[in-house]
Amino acid sequence: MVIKIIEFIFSPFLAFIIGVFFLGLFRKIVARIHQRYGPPIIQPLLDVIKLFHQKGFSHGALFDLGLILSLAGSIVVVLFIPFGGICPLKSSGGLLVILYTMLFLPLGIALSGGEGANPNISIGISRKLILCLGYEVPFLLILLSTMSFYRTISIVDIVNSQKNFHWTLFSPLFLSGIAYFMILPAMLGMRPFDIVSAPQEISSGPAVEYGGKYLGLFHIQHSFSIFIMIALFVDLFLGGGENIFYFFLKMLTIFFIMVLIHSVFPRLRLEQALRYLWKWPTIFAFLGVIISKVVR
Amino acid sequence: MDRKNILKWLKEPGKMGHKYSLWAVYFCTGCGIIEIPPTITSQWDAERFGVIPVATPRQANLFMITGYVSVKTLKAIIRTYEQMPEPKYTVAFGSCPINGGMYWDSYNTIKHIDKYIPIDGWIAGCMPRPEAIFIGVTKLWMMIDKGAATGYIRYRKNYKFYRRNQEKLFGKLPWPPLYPVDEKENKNG
Amino acid sequence: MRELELYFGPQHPGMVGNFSITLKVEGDRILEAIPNPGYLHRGFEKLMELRNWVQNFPFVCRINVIEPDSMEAVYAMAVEKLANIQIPERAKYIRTIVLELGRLASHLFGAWAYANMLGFDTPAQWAMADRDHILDLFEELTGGRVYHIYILPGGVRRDLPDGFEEKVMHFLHALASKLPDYNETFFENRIFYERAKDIGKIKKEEAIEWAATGQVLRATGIKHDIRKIEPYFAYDKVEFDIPTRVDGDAYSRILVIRDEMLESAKIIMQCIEKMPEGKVYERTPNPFKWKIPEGETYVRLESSRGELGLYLVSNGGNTPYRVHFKTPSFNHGLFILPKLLKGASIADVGNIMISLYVVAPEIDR
Amino acid sequence: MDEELKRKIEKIYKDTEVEFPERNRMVVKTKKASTLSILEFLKKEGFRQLKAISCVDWIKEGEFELIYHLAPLNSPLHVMVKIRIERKNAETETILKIFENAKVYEREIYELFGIEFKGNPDLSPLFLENWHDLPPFRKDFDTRKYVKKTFDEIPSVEDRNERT
Repeated sequence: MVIKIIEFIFSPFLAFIIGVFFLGLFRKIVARIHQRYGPPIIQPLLDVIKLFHQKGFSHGALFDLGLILSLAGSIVVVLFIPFGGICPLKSSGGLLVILYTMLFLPLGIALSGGEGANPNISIGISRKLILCLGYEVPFLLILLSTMSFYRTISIVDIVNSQKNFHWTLFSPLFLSGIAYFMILPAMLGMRPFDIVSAPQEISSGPAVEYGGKYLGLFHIQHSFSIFIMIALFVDLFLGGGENIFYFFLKMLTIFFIMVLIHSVFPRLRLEQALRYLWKWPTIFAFLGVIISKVVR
Repeated sequence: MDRKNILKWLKEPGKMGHKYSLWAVYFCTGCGIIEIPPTITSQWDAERFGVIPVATPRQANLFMITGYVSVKTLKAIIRTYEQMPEPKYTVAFGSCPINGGMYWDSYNTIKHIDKYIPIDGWIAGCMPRPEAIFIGVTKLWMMIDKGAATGYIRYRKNYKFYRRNQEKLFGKLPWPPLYPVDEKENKNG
Repeated sequence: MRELELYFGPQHPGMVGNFSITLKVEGDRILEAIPNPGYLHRGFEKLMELRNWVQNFPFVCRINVIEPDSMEAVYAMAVEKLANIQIPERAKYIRTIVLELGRLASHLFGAWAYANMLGFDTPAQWAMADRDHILDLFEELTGGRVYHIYILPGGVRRDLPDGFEEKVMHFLHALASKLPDYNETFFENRIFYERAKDIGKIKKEEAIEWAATGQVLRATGIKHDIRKIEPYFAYDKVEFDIPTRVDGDAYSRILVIRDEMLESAKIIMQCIEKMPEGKVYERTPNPFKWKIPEGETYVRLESSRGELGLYLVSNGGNTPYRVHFKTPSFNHGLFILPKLLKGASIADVGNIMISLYVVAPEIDR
Repeated sequence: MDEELKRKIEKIYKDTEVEFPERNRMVVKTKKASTLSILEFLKKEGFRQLKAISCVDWIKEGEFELIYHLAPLNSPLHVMVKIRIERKNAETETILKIFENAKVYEREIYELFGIEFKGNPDLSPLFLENWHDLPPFRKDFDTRKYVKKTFDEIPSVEDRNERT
């Protein structure tokens, strides 16, 4: 029983550490690609400390609640995702519950953004929801294909059935694995899909009115969402490692590839992004579903 | 550069946080803006000191007034300054914000910027070089350490006089005063 | 859909100089764009009437921050024409080199601004780093990184320091070796092509009718370059061709800029080889007592953003009587930009503006 | 090419003088009434781009001088059409019908010199922020006196509370 409680407290904290480490690593790698030194790895931590010592402006109760809702949603999703053997809420529901609680992230930001009076926010939120719509379609098909392939909705069973190296990525389901890999930049909000918080077009979209501690919470939520998206990919397709270290190693490689893609492409326009997301990834995911039905 | 000094971080995290993560508003107010891109890009790289440009005043705590200020820009500067969250620092570049500089006899440029908004740091040079900008940033660190970078506190205390100066130049300002100004004292002020 | 008023205002990340556009927006489409300049207006032409001829030189290069040499050169040409001073041959070559290096620096700054506006940091950082090498060259030649005050009436302030030519050649070879990976990452990038194709399209007749100049005109297929039509300094002694494209949209404008960079490098190399020996400065009378005979003149040169002209009137006094700069961004920014923005999407406002290379200090002077 | 152009203009328009002050520059001095027709004629002659409109304030003769700069696409010749307007309530016809991009230049000259361009739809202020004084580029507006009057009167903010 005591281990359970430790797991409950420990796993979100570990997710936060890994998420912030990834943000720091992200800025360091991008800086090195730009041929410059870049900030220390712990810079995002320093930013969050500074932001919590700054007096932000609040636009009413709903403005704060939306942000807290989005942060709570991301922490709850972390509890469901197994990483390296620890999965606090193992038995109560698997992929479907993750799917629902993952929707809290964009909706929370949309709820809190609605309060701010800046027109950039409303444009940013409409972009965020349209982009979510964009990548939800292939994402649902991918989850459908994995569930029907393994005949289970519990993510822990999927991880266990991928023991000693026959990962789903190498199994006949590799098409939906590639589809997931193609929509990962859109889910992480990295270029070429960082249409939502485009500083040059709509001056960082929904985060326009966040200052001080609100921006701090927004950064923490962003680091959690990075952790969730990559951890889900590693669990479903790369067999989610025996202990934390293997798991972290796989996440690092995926994240490194995402950063390389980020620093080589400019930003797409919204309709171009949708045209891309509903074209190849959706076709691959659909084929994945058919293959999972035929093969089993 | 006491960034790795854990003890100081634990004693006063707010001060250290503000020192090593100065976010500058991306607002090119004057001709000094030509030296900001080289400073934030790979040749000089201000990001290793934690200085990055951010899109909106809400997210920023450093405001760099780069070069001369024209009358129309001053209105935008005052609004941007007032939207920034509380511990905020301003640095003025070059000689034009100090006393009008080369455009001392121009009908459209502001001569002394510190009559309208408080300025913490001044960097000399008719367009200071990137090294001068870094020296300005490190001086700002020392001022934050000593607690001398109190522009925003001066603005809150003497808001009446700043507001009167602004209204003397622009006439009636379209936005409400940031801090309550008791009207009766302002009449004879 | 509700109509929204959006300020692409003076405070905007990625904006070159501060210049505000009020956009009437419906959904993602722009119904109407009203440019609102004046944030950098210092009344240059009024202040120049109060300063004598040589005092205006450190003044005139501060009009446009991105390419100050073209301002100095056009003012020097006008003063020399009015006072009919013939500058020595070597000074002509040095002025051409300084102008072309200034053009390279300005194009690299344009590449940074354009890539940064599209959220494309990697080539933006590389371009700005290369531009910094040019500024180091300028610093060695003239002592100043950006404002050089190097071109004076009667020639140039001082001769080239020894070893300067090798440094310039070294820089040009380094830039030429970097151009292939600029091509792969920036100019021929698939998504950049998607974002810049058919954006801000100008037809040939429209470009002529709207008095577009520089790469905006050349991108529509018209070979119009002041360096060829009315050669000045040493442009008639060097061979270079004028790159043009056909379909006049943002993508072809940036390709014209890329080819112009190669041409500028060619010009500099030829100038360095053909440069004669001799003095670089023609004595001019004492600035305080120098009275230029009465008269007026219009001189023009090809700056990196288009045709830059200066109408100078002197009434025989110690100070200019009237100075009027014809800057390219005035026409591109206030007249052509709103026409192109009508109907564009919000994401392309910065895209179109910087592809027209609109520079705010030039509009307000 | 320039000489026969000069003969053609002087044949059609009686009250104009055409000179060539220097190589590749042609000056056409004409009356205010015939500006539109001359510009129309020159546009047909191949001077298809209106480069700029300059304005010089000859305060001694009490006249403004408007200079229309025209240039063709492929020849170095540059034409300057000059007209004179008296200074008092200076106003002239707009040339929007011939050169659409004159709109912006006329708006700038209206704000800085105060010349009224009849027919120009949009003469709203361009550079200056609620300006109530004389148009600043006129010779009789003294910018140094204006600076003393507006900027130097504003007192600096003495930090009364703590004398640091």
